[in-house]
Amino acid sequence: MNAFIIGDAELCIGCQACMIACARAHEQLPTAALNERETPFHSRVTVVNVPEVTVPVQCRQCEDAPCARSCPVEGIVQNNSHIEVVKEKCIGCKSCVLACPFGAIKVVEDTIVCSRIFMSASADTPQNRIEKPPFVVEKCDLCADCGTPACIDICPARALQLVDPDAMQQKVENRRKQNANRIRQYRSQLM
Amino acid sequence: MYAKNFDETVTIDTIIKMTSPIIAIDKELCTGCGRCLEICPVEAIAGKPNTPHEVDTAVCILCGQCVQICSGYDAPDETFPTSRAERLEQRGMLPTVQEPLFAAHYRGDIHRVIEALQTPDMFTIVQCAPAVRVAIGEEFGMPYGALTPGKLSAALHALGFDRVYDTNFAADVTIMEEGAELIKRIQENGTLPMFTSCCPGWVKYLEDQHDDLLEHLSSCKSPQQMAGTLFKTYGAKIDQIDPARIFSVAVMPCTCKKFECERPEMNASGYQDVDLVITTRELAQLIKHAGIDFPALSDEDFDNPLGCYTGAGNIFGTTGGVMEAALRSACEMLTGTPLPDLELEYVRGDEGIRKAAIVHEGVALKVAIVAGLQHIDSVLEQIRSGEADFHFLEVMCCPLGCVSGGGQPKVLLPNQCLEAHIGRKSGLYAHDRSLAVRKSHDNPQVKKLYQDFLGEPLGHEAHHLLHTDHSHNRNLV
Amino acid sequence: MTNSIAEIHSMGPGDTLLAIGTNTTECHPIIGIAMLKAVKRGAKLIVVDPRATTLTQHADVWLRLNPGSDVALLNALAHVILQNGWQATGYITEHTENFAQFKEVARKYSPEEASRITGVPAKNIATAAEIIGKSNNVAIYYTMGITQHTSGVDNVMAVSNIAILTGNIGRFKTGVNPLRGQNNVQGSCDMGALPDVLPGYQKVDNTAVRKKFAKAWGCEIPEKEGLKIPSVLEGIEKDEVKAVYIFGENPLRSDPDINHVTHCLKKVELLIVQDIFLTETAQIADVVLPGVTFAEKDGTFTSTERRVQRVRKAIEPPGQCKPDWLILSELMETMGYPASYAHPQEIFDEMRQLTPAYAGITYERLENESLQWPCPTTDHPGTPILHVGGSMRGQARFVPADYRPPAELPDAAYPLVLTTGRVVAHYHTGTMTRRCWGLRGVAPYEEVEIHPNDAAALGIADGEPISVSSRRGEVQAVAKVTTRVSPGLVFMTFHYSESSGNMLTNSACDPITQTPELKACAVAVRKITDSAPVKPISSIHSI
Amino acid sequence: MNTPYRLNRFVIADPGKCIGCRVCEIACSTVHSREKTPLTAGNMNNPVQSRLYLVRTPQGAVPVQCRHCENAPCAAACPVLAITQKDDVIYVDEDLCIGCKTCMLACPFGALKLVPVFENGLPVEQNLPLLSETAQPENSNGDSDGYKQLHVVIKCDRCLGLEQPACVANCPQQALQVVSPEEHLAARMHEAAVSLAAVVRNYTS
Repeated sequence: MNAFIIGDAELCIGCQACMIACARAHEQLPTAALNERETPFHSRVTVVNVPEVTVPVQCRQCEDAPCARSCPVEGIVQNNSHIEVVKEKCIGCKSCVLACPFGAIKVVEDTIVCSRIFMSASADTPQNRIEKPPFVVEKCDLCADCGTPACIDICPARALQLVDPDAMQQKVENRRKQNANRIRQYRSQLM
Repeated sequence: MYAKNFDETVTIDTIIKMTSPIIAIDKELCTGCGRCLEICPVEAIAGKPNTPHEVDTAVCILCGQCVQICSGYDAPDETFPTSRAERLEQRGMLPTVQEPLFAAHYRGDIHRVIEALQTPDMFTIVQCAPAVRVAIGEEFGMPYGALTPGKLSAALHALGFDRVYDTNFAADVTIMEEGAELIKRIQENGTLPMFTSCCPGWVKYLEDQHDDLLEHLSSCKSPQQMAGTLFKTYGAKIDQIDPARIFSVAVMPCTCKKFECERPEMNASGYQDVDLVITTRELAQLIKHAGIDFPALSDEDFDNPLGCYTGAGNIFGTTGGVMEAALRSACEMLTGTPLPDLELEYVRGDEGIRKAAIVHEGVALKVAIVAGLQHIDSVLEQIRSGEADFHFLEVMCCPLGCVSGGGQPKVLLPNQCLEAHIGRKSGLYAHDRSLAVRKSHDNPQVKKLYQDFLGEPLGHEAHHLLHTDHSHNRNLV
Repeated sequence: MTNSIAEIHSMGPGDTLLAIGTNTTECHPIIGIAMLKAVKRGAKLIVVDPRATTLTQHADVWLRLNPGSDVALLNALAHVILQNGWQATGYITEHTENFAQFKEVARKYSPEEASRITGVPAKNIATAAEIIGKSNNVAIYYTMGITQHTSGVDNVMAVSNIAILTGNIGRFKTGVNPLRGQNNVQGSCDMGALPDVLPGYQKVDNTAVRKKFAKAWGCEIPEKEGLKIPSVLEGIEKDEVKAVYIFGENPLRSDPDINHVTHCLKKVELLIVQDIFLTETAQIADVVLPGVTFAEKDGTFTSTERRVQRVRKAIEPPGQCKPDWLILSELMETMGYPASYAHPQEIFDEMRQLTPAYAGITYERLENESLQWPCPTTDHPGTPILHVGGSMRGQARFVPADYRPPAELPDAAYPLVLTTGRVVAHYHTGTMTRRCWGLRGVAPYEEVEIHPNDAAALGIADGEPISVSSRRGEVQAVAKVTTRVSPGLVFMTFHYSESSGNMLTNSACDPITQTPELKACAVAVRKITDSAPVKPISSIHSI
Repeated sequence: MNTPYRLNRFVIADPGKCIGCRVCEIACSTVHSREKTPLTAGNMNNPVQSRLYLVRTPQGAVPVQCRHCENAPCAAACPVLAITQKDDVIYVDEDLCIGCKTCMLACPFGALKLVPVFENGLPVEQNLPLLSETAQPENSNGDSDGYKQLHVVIKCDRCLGLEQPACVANCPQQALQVVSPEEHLAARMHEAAVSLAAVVRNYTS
């Protein structure tokens, strides 16, 4: 079972620190260089701040991930404990965006992959060609390469938590026990 | 004569057999989408989703709305057991036809027209329904409802027809007869309300499903059949031609007209009154096949005397048109005073059921109009239960009348269908307004016909040639 | 703040937080966290805001009022409290004055009448009043939603009236608590950076005060009050003000009616700007004096809860940058006044000699603790809660006021109401925060919040470029179609230099404080159809 | 003024609604015809060449078309830059296409199609002679007079310039829609956030 991160709407103040931490954790450049090089900002977690609720939303690391199953180029795979995007394969077709019920996968501009796609109005002469920036999909990878998830670490309201398989299993078992006790309490009412 | 230039490879062997059903669904092309099933006003189509559908010929009234709506076509990416050439041949279509072939289709009869035109001894007469002149232009890239009676006549002349007459003339005659019949029924306490009998699908439906109400149906033949009878009698006399040599073709917006002309009792002239019906689309295909540049043609008149028509005859092609034409004459016949305004807006419109009351010089007439056969049953129930308080009922099977008939040019984009139908309808009314004579009883050639040949409306000769006994017919069908 | 932030951590069942005109979770996030936790523990939360915020999601009652109708709403709360006898009669008798007059005014504001003015359902007003009336403790928090109105003073007084009416003052977990917008705005005011007072809120029109300062500083203290910002601009227009010296402020983006401010500051003979970045205002200055950042200076900051804390230099300032105190003292020296301070501590010591509230606060004490003024003596522990055992001024005074509508109401030409505010990622005019990769990343451009009904009527889809205009100017920004705002209301910030809401805001201001009405003005919105090619940027439109 | 980059919108079908009627194909072909837009079937002289494909399988029917991939493999594969980003669609300039078919290899959706070019019902020839033995007048490929018929690749251009793509506008079942990825994401996240709030309250309590 894959672990995953969930946000707690009762605690989240919508400060977006998780988004910044996430974006930062996935950039290799030193902080000063991020500004200087106009590095695109992408966060794999999104603080949803709508009238009803404020809470970060990210990938649930589905076991039968619809995003992966929708991908026509096998660009989304199971990697150890999480569902991972193989950037180099992504063609930006947005199938995964349609497939994900959480809106947890986004198509973003990328600086590493090369595009070779041009804007039509400019494509006629080589010197006028404007290359379209390449895009890839990105989603939460549980910060698998950099230790504990950055969003959880940063949250000043402690509104994010990692649901790991064991903890979840424990919780579920506890609930069963509690329920068993409750049944005992009202057993006399049973027919 | 363009007729000489037709592809010589066409032989009698390729002509479609008369036994083929008029409306059918091609199993190879049908995707089973069910849209025809939805649109069929008499629930004559059955089939499971995604599997080919079938037409129940016993129920089908041959209106051709399924042909109009069908979008399952011979996709070039797919391979079908039957080749396109074979399919064209099976459907009685010309090999030069380039349009996509759809699953729901009607029997093509164009080869027999070509054959007739190529037969030296044949005296070919053609008539065109009113709705044809506001639609055929579309098949040549003209806008929806483009009014082209002059080009239509020119094209038919160019194709080599000996006489280019007009169904509109017979529509005017229909008004003389049907108007007289209505007045007679009212004055002599006959069965009311009286039903129009121009629409063959409606007549067939009444015969098939509601034969207890046949007494209501006007005994008048449809304009097509009146025309056919007159061509082979009065027309033959004028041209001093042996009617046996006449080959009479009707160009119709309607697929059911193919059935109507083949009805065994339609032989008052002593011969099959109308030998063959082709649709607007088939005529367009023939014109293309003959290499005629339709849009470039100069206008020509229809031939006299049986091509002479009034605005009233012309509006037969749309819902409410027969009613409007009848009222223009009936009110005047009853009171001796013409209607002050000929634009009877209260019978126009596109609602499925419309009712109106007309008071003119002390005469009060109540009428009802049904457009689209799916609306008819509630009206018939009212009549049965005695709740219907109107005198005259016009019924057309197709949504806006003949302009939207099953033989009309097939609109490709569903969201333009209504626009097309309304355009054609507007074309008919525009034509009516532009004509000098707008009342059927004022048609000089109709007057002459009665004077020289028929005598009185509902008179002995008229009754023999222009009327039929529907309740009797039923047993023959 | 009359009380302290930490008290929120103790709030729970029986306690109520009344947040009015404050988007606390976005603008004071740390206090916001504490509030949400208090709510989770069982404290009640009443939120008064025209706009849906994270706080409103957690509110027991959300009073969604029309911008600028606070007085009517607060008077109606008092009306219901009085009607039901929920007022603190003992406290009122012992510690307040002018109650009878207040009652007279409150009587006019039935929930139904207030509902007509505020747009808040009468039922909700009654519910909120009951919660306030029946809670053991009610702490009131407010910010610019209260003050930035032409009725700003009346609003503050109306808030205060509720507190003293219910005896929620001078006790733990109560109080009238304005949350200050900047780390040291409290300190600046304490230091007399106001036109009418010397440090410690000692009035310049008080002869004894002037004498004390004249003696200490060896110069005459003018007895006339200084000019408030609108009067400064007016003075420039009339050629009465010749020079303006601005520091740590960017009025070309933060003040209302930017076009007018720009006109004035370009007109003035000498404009000096002291700042850490070349702000929009600095760009039109005659002289720019480079200051230092928080990390490059020594001194103290005084927080919103009157807490004085030491700030210590962590890094050396770059280039010619100098701390403000040094620039000022060098300037004074140059202008012929001896001011040879070696360290801010010397200035602090001079100040505390003259400022009784700070008298007991020393750098030595601040080395190990922070202190909340008033702290009159060096052995005084500081004052976490003001007005304990009665008002500091003697009797707490009810100051009743009637509702006055905002200065500019929507009409046919400008049919929508604009209210302005902030987003969590940016601070003020974005001078600092828009230079941060992460903060820029989460909030890259201005999003104008507009209700779906209004957007639909104007043919505007979410994420489309739009133009917002008022009688004072026009800006372009991106539409955020959301029910966070009510129909008829649009929301903008002033963080974005290129789309500043203050191009549109009204400079009409409160008659007493001259605080401008940044929270309500009339605007028109239209879709931009002839826009230049959209410049692609990396971030996806926000949710 | 900065505004957000909008991802390419695309047409997608709801297989639950599609009845397989092929109207979308007819509509597509009609508006893209290299003749004056035919209104009626009889005026349709060129063969139906649809840029979306009704795929019928035992599970049902659904039309398939281009996703306007952000890193469109077809565009990247095109050696003559005939496929580019135009406004917010991936667009084939049919005049530039050389018929090399590389894009068809690259596209994982089968969204591109090589078609013979017709104009007003007649095959368009090109200056590419046929070997004399194979040259037959008007053979089934549309080649004639010893020259080969022009072939180009076509694909969905989301009816750029029309208010609504023809397939979407004409689908009798409203089974087709234009998807804006941003709107889709926002809606999904909104739902996810609202449901998460309730779930987590249960989990943490």
